[in-house]
Amino acid sequence: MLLLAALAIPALTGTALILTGRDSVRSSEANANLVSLVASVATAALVVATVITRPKVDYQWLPSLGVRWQFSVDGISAPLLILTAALGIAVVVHARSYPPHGGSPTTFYGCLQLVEFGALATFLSRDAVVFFLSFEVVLIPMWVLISRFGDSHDLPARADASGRFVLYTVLGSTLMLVGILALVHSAGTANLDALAAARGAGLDRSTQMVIAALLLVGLGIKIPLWPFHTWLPPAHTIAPTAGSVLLAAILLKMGTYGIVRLVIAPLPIGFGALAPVFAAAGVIGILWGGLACLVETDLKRLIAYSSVAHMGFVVLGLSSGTTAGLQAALFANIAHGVVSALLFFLVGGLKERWGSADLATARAALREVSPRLGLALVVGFAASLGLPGLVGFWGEFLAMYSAWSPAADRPEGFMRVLAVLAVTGTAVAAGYSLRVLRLIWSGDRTSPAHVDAHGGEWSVLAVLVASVLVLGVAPGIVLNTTSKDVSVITSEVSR
Amino acid sequence: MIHLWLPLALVCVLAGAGAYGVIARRNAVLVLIGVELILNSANLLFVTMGSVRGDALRTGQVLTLFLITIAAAEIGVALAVILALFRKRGHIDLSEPGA
Amino acid sequence: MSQAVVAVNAGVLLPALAPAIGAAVVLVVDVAAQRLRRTHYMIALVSLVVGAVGTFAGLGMVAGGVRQTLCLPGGGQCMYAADAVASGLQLAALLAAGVTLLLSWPDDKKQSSGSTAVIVSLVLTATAGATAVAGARDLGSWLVALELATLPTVALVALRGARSAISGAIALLTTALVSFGLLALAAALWFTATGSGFITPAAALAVIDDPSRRPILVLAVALVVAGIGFKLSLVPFHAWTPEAYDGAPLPIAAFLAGVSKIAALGALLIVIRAIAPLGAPALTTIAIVAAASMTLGNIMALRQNSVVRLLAWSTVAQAGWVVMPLAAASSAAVFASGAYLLAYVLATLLAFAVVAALVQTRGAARARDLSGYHGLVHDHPVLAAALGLALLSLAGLPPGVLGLVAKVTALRPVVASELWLMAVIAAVNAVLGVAVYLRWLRVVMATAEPETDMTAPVAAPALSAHPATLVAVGLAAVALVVTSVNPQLILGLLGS
Amino acid sequence: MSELVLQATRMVVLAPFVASVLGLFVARRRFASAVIASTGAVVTLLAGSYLLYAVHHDSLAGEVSTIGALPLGQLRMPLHLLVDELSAIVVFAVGIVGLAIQLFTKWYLHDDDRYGVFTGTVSLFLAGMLLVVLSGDLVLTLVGWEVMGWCSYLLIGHYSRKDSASRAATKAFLVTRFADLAFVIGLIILASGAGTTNIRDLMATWSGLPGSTLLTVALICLLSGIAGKSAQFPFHDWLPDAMEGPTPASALIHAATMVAAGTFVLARLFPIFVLSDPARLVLAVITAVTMIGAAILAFGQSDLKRLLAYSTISQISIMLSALAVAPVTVGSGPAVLYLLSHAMFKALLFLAIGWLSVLVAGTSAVALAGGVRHHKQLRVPLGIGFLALAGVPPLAGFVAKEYVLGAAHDNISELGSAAGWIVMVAVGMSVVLTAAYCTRAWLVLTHLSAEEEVTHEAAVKEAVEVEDVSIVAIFTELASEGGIPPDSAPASGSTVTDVHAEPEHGHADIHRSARLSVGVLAFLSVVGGLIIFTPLVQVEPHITWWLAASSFVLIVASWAGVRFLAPVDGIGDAASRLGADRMALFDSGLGADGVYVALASQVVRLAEIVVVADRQVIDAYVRGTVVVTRWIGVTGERVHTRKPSSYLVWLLVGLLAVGVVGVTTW
Repeated sequence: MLLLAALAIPALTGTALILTGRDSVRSSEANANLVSLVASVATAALVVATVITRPKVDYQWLPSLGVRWQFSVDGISAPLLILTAALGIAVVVHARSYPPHGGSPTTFYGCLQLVEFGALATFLSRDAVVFFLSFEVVLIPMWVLISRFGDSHDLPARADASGRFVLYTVLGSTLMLVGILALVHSAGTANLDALAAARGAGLDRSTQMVIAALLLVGLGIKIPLWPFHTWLPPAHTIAPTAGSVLLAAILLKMGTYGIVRLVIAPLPIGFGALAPVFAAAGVIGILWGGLACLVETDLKRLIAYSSVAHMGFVVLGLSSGTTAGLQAALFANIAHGVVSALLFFLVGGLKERWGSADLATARAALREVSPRLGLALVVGFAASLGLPGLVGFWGEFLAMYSAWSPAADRPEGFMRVLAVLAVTGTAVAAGYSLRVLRLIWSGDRTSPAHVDAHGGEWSVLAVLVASVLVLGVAPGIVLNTTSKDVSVITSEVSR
Repeated sequence: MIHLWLPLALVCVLAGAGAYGVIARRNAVLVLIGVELILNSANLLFVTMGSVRGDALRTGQVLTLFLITIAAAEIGVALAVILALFRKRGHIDLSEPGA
Repeated sequence: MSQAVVAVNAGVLLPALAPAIGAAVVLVVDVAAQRLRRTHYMIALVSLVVGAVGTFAGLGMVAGGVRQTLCLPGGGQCMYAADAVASGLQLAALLAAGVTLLLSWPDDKKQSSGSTAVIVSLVLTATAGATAVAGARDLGSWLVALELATLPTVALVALRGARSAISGAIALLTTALVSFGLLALAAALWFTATGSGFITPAAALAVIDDPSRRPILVLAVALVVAGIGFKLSLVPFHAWTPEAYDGAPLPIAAFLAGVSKIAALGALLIVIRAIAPLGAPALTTIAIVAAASMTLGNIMALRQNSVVRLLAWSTVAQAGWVVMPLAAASSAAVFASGAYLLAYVLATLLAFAVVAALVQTRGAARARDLSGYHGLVHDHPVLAAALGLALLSLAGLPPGVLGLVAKVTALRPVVASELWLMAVIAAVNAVLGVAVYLRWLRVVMATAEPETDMTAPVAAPALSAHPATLVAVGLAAVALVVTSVNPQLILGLLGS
Repeated sequence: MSELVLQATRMVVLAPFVASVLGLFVARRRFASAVIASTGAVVTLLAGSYLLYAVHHDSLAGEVSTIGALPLGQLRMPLHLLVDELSAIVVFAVGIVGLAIQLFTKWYLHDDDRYGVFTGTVSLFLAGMLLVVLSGDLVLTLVGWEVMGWCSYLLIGHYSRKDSASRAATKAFLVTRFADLAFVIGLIILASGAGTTNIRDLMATWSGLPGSTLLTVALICLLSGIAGKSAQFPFHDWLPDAMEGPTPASALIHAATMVAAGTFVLARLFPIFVLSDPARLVLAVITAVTMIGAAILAFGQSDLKRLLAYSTISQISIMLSALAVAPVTVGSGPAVLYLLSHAMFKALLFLAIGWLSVLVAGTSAVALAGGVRHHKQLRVPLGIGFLALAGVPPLAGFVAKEYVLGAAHDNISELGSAAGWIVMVAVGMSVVLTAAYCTRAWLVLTHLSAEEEVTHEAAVKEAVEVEDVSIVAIFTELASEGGIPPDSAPASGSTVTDVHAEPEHGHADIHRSARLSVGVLAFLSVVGGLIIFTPLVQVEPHITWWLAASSFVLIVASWAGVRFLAPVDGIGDAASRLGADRMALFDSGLGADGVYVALASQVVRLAEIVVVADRQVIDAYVRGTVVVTRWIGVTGERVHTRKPSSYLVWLLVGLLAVGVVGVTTW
């Protein structure tokens, strides 16, 4: 009941907001913000309660297709749920400082709510088809956010970015649907737990490989996996701050989460066969994204490319097939969620101040004119380069470790080469992080001056900075939550 | 008692001629006639087969009557439309692109 | 040999009989009293409702359940048998016809063209054909019903008399004639091959053990695919579609997009069911046709600037989705195909209804052109919402959950029989489809002037559409919303 | 282990960490942040001294849990701290240096608007270093290792308004990070080989298979990272540039902490390091090259702070070389001993030079020329520092260096490996060179030009009392060690500093606390050598007398030589004999920076290629779909002539196709 409420509130609020978006904008701005703030807080509370009580929901929905409303929480989804709920609040609070422009605010907040709903439903659902439906829910709201509320300097670019996002993602999700249907048909059940328990029993290697390939490509587009990543930078560049945050911090995670649920658990053999290729793509992504960041001149694009790099580590960890690797991937998921949220909130605010996110033009040094933003920037990029003691470190280090000593059925030599390359990627990360800091953080320019973060913006940034530190110092918070279910998936005796 | 191949051959000829008429002719009425040829080949096939297989329902013969009736109805509608076309355009050439 | 006396169960035939009788009544009434116009529509609606009620008994029957009549004595075969899918199609056809009538409801302000009775009766007749064909099990009634569903539409298109209407009618007519010829040949070949006048698995099975007759049967099936392909407007039998849609009055276009497709699929499903035992290979042709239709339809729709033509091409694409599952010969395939068709019809009717409402509000010129929809969300938010829902449902994206579930349903059999290539083509076309409908939706959502709309939203212009049209919009919209929340309402109709 | 020891161990790391976090909140308020930072340092020192006591008195040693083990399946990661004699003594030393630097910074940066941030960062830096020292787990080592690296980035770039500073900071971090790549791989190899990251367990595992190639690879990888952090060739060039940072930062980074961390980690892993002769040979070569090269470069520096930087590089390589040669019997003792003594006298030198540079506003040889004559209270600290650095008996530097030589000697006599000879020769040469640049620096500091001699005569009387006052001040205040510094001291030194002592740029007079810290370090530099007679380090006190004698001879010889070379005119800089252009070359570190830049530019070129490929290749197929679609659409429109007749043709053609396909595929 808690669980259904946690889903219903954002869904209904979002729909209501969108449908009632007709009164005068000025008044509806504040109201809409208030309403969605209340809704997000309530949702977050319910999600927390759900994570604690771990209820199970199971309703008949489409008997003709054998689709059921099956929702529940386990260790793997719990952290993602918390992250989603927390960021759901954060984007609304942040939007108090930067009201949306480009359309009616009620639509804006409604779309935010719907995205949150879709993400929550994705992480909660235990039925493969329902998982797919929830996966699709986020598309249109996000498309509206980008195409209506995005950067209005270059309308063709905006149309291109939003179209790219939605079309590319639809391709991925439809391929995923084909894979899901094949999986469900050949395994005879749509229940994710049952699928995981079966561990691909009764599916011969070739079938597993075909299904796994479909699912990996489909979900890989969402992650985004190299070379399917070219939709991400434009989308991030154009999207409004809230959109970028949700996109990077939550939507990308749905891809990796889906791989854990739909590929690794149910198709161990097929995934094992494809893992080297998958891991290689991930590592190429690490280097590719990192190198692109070294010369990218648009700050938002830069962070988008860094997302490609960071998700590469997640992919690497997933491919290793060991408990350590899976733990690493799940942790890196959360880590990237927090860090990219921090950075996009930050950069979104900067873009509002600067008028553009171009690094080539000379700006006032953040350390001089806005110490708070400067602090957040330093912490954010320190975490982004995987500095130990911050949240970024554990996932990436463990991913590299697990790639070095992968599961028995992986080609060890090849994986070790990948591990070394991934390590190299961390140096590239350091390179672009320091590049950005040197460009906009240090220096003696104090003009054009701009106000420092305060109010909603600062509170959001502060909380995120704090969580970057806390999770970095005490990674056990996440790892202990996930460990039990992970070791079930890998069926590995832990020492 | 004629041999079976003769009517079947005729069926083929009719159908072929009809198809040719449909493709080659530009005049609406001639196309119509081509369609009629096809229908008649179908009729002939029905009758032939009906006579070969003597089933209780006389399916072949009955269906022939069905087809003739439907064809008549078709012709009615078709001619009406073709007439309308002639009124609008002054010709009934199907190779002219429509408005 | 026994005297063949068939037992007639009017209750079972009601879905087909009611509209037919309604048509007759309308004509009689028209003869009796000239000036009446709304009465015809009333009568028509009543007859449609009666027919719809008649289908209820057949809805949602478990697999194998069938209501049949016109059976030969001695437990012989029946010429009319309606299972769950057939009943579902019939219901859909009747309701779609009802929506069509609502859309073409006479406007008292305008002087009547006097053809009201004709229109109504023709619509009813075509509907009767559509419902009848879904249950026809023998060649005779199958051919007759199919033609009954086709010929009136030619007349309906032509009736407006405008130049474009005539061109559309001609395009429709010629294709219809030829494809009917083909169907007649197909029937003859079927009879030749099976020696039976019934389109049943039993008849088809008789052929299996006789290799000499097999090719004939295959040829028959091929001819059927071609002949039905015309009515479903599958590539390459589709070319008439944009012409006819564009030329016909909007309600008739909606009728063509709805009832005609239902009739065609009903006819096709009968043959598919019959030859299903012969296995999948015969259906490779369907896969090819389906792939071609999806791809060409979507790509061409992407380039249209007239919304009606866009909808016409989208019909072509959707038809591909409708027949795609049939490429996998299974009962699930028949179910899936029917389910997809219903979802498509509902969404398309809603789209047409909205367009019609806008035609009455803003005039045809503006409402039929894509650019005329710029900023609709500000002028008529409700209509925009309805249109958006319809388009998203066609695109298969939430909140149009119905369309999404339909896509899932349609892909299931394909994947189950491991037609990977078909599945991938379908995936690509899902993307193309999204591109098509979002192109329209973006125009709808576009803000007139990005800056000014923030400050003071312009007062929405009055919606001067005919109430009946609005009723149609409302009905379709509500139906779509409800079935999106719980698609089982639609899937359930077709049994499980 | 007793609960108290456990808490003390955690406290050592926790105190500075907490101090840095709290310091962040009060960064705006000087006094509060000073109090917090100093408190943190004091607590650390107290806890550290207690550890030292506990370890030796009750001979306690063992592991301390921290944040709990991480659940990682086959990989065990207990994240324990490890307390033993080695870590205890180094903790103590770091504690002393840290406290001294905190106190000194309070005065040194007293007019800097970012003092709070700086001192907070210093605390964090100390936390990182102490974590490395106490770590019983490779991952914790890595954490502290990288945290230090990041803090050094922030400290070097403290004057972020100066582009040169931020460039130096970036350079420092990137070079070390690059070197750390191999370090990380090495750690991963070691951990994965043993299935655990606990240092004692994995050392036990690896000891089981000596001479394994994988072990050698891992150790050489570790060496790369150590060379980076310890600024060994070829990663050495970041260190001189790091002088852009405030002097306390330099003292911190170069004295006890970051650069020595490598030595410590290697000492910690010594039991498995000795198992791989190739790795030891590599280390010997690296250190030999660095030792001599850096010493030569040091001699030619026109900036005395950079001179100290190069001397640090050279000294660190001496410590490391001890590890390269020490036989198992000798162990890591000599290296640790050298680490401790170097920590003391190098911190002393930096603080003293920093002090002087404040008074004369500059660190270049020209600016500092004669500084010691003008500011007599610095004569003793600087003198002690340079003597210890040169390794003049009986100061700490001398003892430590003798032990290194002894280790090399034992290596030759026991193992007779090439490493032994290399190190022996290299250290021998470095003795000469070190003495040379120390002498040069001292001569410059004490040189007075002719006209200055006159004014100097006037102050000569005061000079006497100045001297002992400073000494007295130092030794009396030893009693009140660790007292919270007064906010603004009515500097007693002001009365004694002579006319020239008035700060050129209105900097406040030295605080008592700062003076105190300098004094403590000076004291330890003098008596530090005696540590060998305590059980604090595992070295049995023996000195190879002929080595000691010969090195002393060498020192004297090189002192005399430089003394002879030094010109009387100018600033009495012996290095000026090298010629201006050659000195410029030395200042540029023989163009090592150019090499780094060239490498970096290669990476950037690669990045540009990637971006082009991203736009033109990867994205091409995305745009390609659009093109194809449009093309098909256009063709489609061309095909759809609205002729009914053509429709019929299509119909029949389609029928033909369908029929053919149907019949064939049946």
